Amino acid sequence: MNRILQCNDVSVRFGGVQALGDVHFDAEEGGITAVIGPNGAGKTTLLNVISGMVQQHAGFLIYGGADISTAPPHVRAGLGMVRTFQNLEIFSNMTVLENVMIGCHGRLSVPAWCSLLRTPRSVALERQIREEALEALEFVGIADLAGSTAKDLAFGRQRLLELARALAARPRLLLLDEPAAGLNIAETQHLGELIQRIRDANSLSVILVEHDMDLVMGISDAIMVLSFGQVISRGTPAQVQKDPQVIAAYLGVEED
Amino acid sequence: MKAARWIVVLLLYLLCSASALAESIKIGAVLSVTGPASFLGEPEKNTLLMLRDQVNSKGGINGQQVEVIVYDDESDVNKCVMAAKKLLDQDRVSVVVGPSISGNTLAIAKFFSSAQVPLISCAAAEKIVRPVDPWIFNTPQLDRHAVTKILLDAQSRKYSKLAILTVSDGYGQAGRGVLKELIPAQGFALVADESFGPKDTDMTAQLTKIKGTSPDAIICWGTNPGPAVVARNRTQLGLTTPLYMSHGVASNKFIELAGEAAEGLILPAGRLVAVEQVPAGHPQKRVLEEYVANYTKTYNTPVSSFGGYAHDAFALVREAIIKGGSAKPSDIRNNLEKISSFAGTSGVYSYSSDNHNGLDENAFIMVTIEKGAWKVMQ
Amino acid sequence: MQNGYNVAYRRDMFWLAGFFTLLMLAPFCMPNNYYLTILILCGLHAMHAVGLCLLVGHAGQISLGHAGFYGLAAYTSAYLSTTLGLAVGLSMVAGVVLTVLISLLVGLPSLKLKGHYLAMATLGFGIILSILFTETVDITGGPSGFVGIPRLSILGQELTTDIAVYRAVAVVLCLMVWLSFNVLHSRIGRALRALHTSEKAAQAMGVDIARFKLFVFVLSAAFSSISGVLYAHYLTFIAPVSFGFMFSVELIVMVVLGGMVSVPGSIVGAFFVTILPEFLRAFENVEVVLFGAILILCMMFLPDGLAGGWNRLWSRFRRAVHE
Amino acid sequence: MDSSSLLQYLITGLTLGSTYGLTALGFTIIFNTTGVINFAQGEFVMLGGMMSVFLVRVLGVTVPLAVPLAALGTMLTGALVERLAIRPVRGCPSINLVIITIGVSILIRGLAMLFWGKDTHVLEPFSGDQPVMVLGAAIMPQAFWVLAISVILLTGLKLFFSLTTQGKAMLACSFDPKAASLVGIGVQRMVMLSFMISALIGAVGGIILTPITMTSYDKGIMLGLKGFAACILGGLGNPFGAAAGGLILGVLESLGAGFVSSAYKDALAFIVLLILLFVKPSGLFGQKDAKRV
Repeated sequence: MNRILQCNDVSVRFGGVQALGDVHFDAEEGGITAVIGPNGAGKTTLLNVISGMVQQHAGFLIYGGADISTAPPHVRAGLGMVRTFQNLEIFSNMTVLENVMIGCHGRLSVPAWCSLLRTPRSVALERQIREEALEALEFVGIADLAGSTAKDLAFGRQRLLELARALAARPRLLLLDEPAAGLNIAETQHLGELIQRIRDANSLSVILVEHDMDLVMGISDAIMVLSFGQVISRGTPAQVQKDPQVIAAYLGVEED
Repeated sequence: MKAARWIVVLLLYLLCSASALAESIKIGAVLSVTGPASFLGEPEKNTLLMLRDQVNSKGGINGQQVEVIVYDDESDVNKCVMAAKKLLDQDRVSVVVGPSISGNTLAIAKFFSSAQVPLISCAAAEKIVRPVDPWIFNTPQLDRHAVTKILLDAQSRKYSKLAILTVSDGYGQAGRGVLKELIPAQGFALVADESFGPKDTDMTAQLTKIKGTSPDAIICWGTNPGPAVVARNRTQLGLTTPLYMSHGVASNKFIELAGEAAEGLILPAGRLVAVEQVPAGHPQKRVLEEYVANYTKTYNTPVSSFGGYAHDAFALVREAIIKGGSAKPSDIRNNLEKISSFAGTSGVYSYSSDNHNGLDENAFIMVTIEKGAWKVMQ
Repeated sequence: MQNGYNVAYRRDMFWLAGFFTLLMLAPFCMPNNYYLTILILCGLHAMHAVGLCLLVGHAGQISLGHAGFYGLAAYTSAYLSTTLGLAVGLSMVAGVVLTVLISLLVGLPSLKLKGHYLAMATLGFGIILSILFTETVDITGGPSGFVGIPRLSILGQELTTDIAVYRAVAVVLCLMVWLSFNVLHSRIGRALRALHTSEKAAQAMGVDIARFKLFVFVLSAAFSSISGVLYAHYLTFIAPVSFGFMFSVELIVMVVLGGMVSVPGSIVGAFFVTILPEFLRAFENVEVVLFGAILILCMMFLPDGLAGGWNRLWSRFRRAVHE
Repeated sequence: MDSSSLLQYLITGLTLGSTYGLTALGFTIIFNTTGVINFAQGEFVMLGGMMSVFLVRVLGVTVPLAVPLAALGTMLTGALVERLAIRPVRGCPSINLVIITIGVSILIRGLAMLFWGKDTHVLEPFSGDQPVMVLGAAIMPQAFWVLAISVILLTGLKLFFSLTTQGKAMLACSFDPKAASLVGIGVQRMVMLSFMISALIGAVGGIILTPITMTSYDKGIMLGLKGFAACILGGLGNPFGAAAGGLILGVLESLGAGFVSSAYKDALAFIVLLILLFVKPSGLFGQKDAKRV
């Protein structure tokens, strides 16, 4: 299989703290790759580096064959790399539909003067954006909420909204940052199915940062385990589950 | 929708104001009663209202009562323009006194020439009356006259190197222009040209810089409170270089603000600052005494030479109406130009078709400050 | 449902048509030029308010430097037409173009700053400009002002009457409102609202936030500069006091008073702030106190501005009708 | 340029800068508890000056008595402003609060104009105006007063924030008002306290500066502007940054007037400020993450 993303020797420091140290990380094309690890292991930092929100101090990133090490976030988004956020970053004052329409922003565009003068081209594009946004909403199953203000949605629905917004961007690589945080068991199960369905329907790749082990073990093709910024294990779910180092890191047992 | 409601209110407002007195002479005024130039506008407004009451209690001008409509422009150009339009288009006044400051006068001058209503400005800039616009007059002494007086004094003291320190507002700019023209023309060397902001509170840096050029005298051009700060800073720095001030500070307020630092400063001023020192036979003596007495009695505050500008404007208008027996704007204008040797508080006016200021440097006397009081220099 | 988005746009267009008609009819209710002058100034101020509504209300980027752009355009056009004798139309275009370029240069580094720091940077820039207007006496005429600017002319036709100027201002204002509605109902408007709420998420969705901030900054500066050239050639006199930082603050007051995110609201805010002092004129010295008090009370009782207050009133009225 | 001139410029700049620094200090304290820039801060400075002038000149109170009275009066005004204009709208977006403070500043300025007139007033220096000469540069005795009182104020603040319960509670509010209210701190009371403290600082500044800068009803505008600039220069939220920012701004202006051009001294100061912001987007001593408006 092809690798859609390669992270080589990525290091990040915050002040004196080494958040990531020489991390190698690959994501397979069409696969669901999970990153797990205890709190403070550097999972979200890794996601931030991949999406360009945090600049790595060392190392480089290859995405779809191109070096994107210094590309700003919106450029990476334009290349089909779209993320969600651990603490929900929805646009709370906009409607659900508008939120998802933002997802189309990078992909469906006209020059600014077209928007300014509202040329037929701009009007047609707006219609297309609208339709595609509705499709994405339907896909995650909240199309009936299109007209509501985003902040009025229940928490679980807001998670789905964020997913729909990411989908509207038609990503090649979807970065999910703890999508199950705050969801109940039923919702988490539904989410797991949804992620797989998304992957299959759009033939995209997923990088999943998650705490919920049932979800991770259930849907991942490959897993990498981080602890204190270091990779301590990688492999299939079955391999990782048996790794004594992983068990030690999670249970806090001293290594021999 | 909101706009519609405003229009209704506007219309109602208009109806109310339309029922004004008939048969009276309407004199409008746009003055800076508030804002940075309120030290000009307030005494001007007080003076106009006082004169109106005086004239009306004596039966008006030519038997007609006088109505004075004063608008405050808050020292702001836009408000001044709106006030001028209101006076011209809505109140339909026969003549307008003001504005208090030069910028505002220049901004509204053209409305008066096109409406053919005379404007008598209380601001001093030369641009107002040169070149002459048939409908625009002014009453204050020109900066040119003040500078000429100062330079004559400097010449008599054999000074050769002069430094100037001017405020960066309309008044200071006008003064600086004339100073930079006349100082070299009269054979002096201009060794330093510094300025300060109208709201600055410390001019030590400028004075220190001027000190480095060792001039024979410093000329400071501004209105309160800046020059008072200059005077104080000069004493504080131990600077003994003589300091000239402009007529912009010719008020008791300056002496109060500058305190002991005012001692020995020299400036040109209208005779209003030292009425009791004006010789008995002088043509201005009577009008000055009358104005000072009335103003202090009416308002219980000391008179200022700025109020005098409005006094003279009103007196000139009255004179023109009496002379021509008509209060029509065009007649007022024509008769203003015929006034000659008319004594006002700021000087003796002689208007003509090519002189709409009417004063010369004799309107100024040189004064100094001694023991906290004005003293006329011989 | 399918056309829900167009419905909102159509409603705004309907409002714009009504507003335009009102502006065109207003002079017939005006007994004299004084009221026309007020309306012209209102219109000129509303141009700033519309631009700032996009910049401050929608994109959430504060600017206290727009009085500087206003003045820069006014002085540039005045200098070119009066001192250098260029045609008025050409000078006006040059004034706007120069201001747009300068706003681009200013916006580039400034818009990286956030919140109060951005406010300070734009404020500082505005103050530097107003010092230049005051001190470069040879070019600007200094504090006592720039005199003798030729009157407004369009395609070589001089607008000699106030009513002609008024119509020109009204048309330009409505064009700006139209452009603003177009922007707000497009992907640009969405991107601006998005980056206002969360710059992080907007970036992650592919919004080039620096570019869109700059776009709306320059657009609002362009509106201000157009207002500036119209002002200079309407009044034929300009002075630095009109372009000081207090005017920038006043512009923000207009937008906030109007309800921040509503274009019609900002226009009403601009009209309100411009007309109010004229009404308070009768109170003389107390005027300033009243102005301050009205401003405080408005903000206390209409926290979402005049537009918000109007909406609440309207919906209460509708409910009353239904019952 | 000789060294005595340079020294004179520095002294002038520091005296001028302390006026900005004192205003900036007041800005900082209200900003820390409310997240709002109080546009009426300059008005507090003006009130301190005008009240003391009124007490001394009109009511004939002696200066040592007038100073605490004027400070108290301004503090009361600060409390009133918070109670009447700020508290009723708590929870509104901060831009609304900022506009309200603009309204308050217009109102206070207008009232001061009505009560005390439009004239400029001056107070006699506390200990004469015979300058002290140091290496050819003159220092006014009043400058020592200003310097000493500024240092006392700063130290007092420092002690207040680190030693008293009230001070610590206020500090807690500035870090996280929600958490502070959860642990039982009356956030409203802290906001009230912050208005009173910054009014007090402003008033004291206004009083001790009046002998140098004079005072009038519209003194607050310029001081507010420069104070805000000083705040930003030092980094918002840091009281010592604000004081330092004020001094730097003052020295910049004075050196600009001395060595470059007195006409462009303010422009020079602002250009330096802009360049600094572009290099260091949250001021000299500010935290990295700037708050939003």
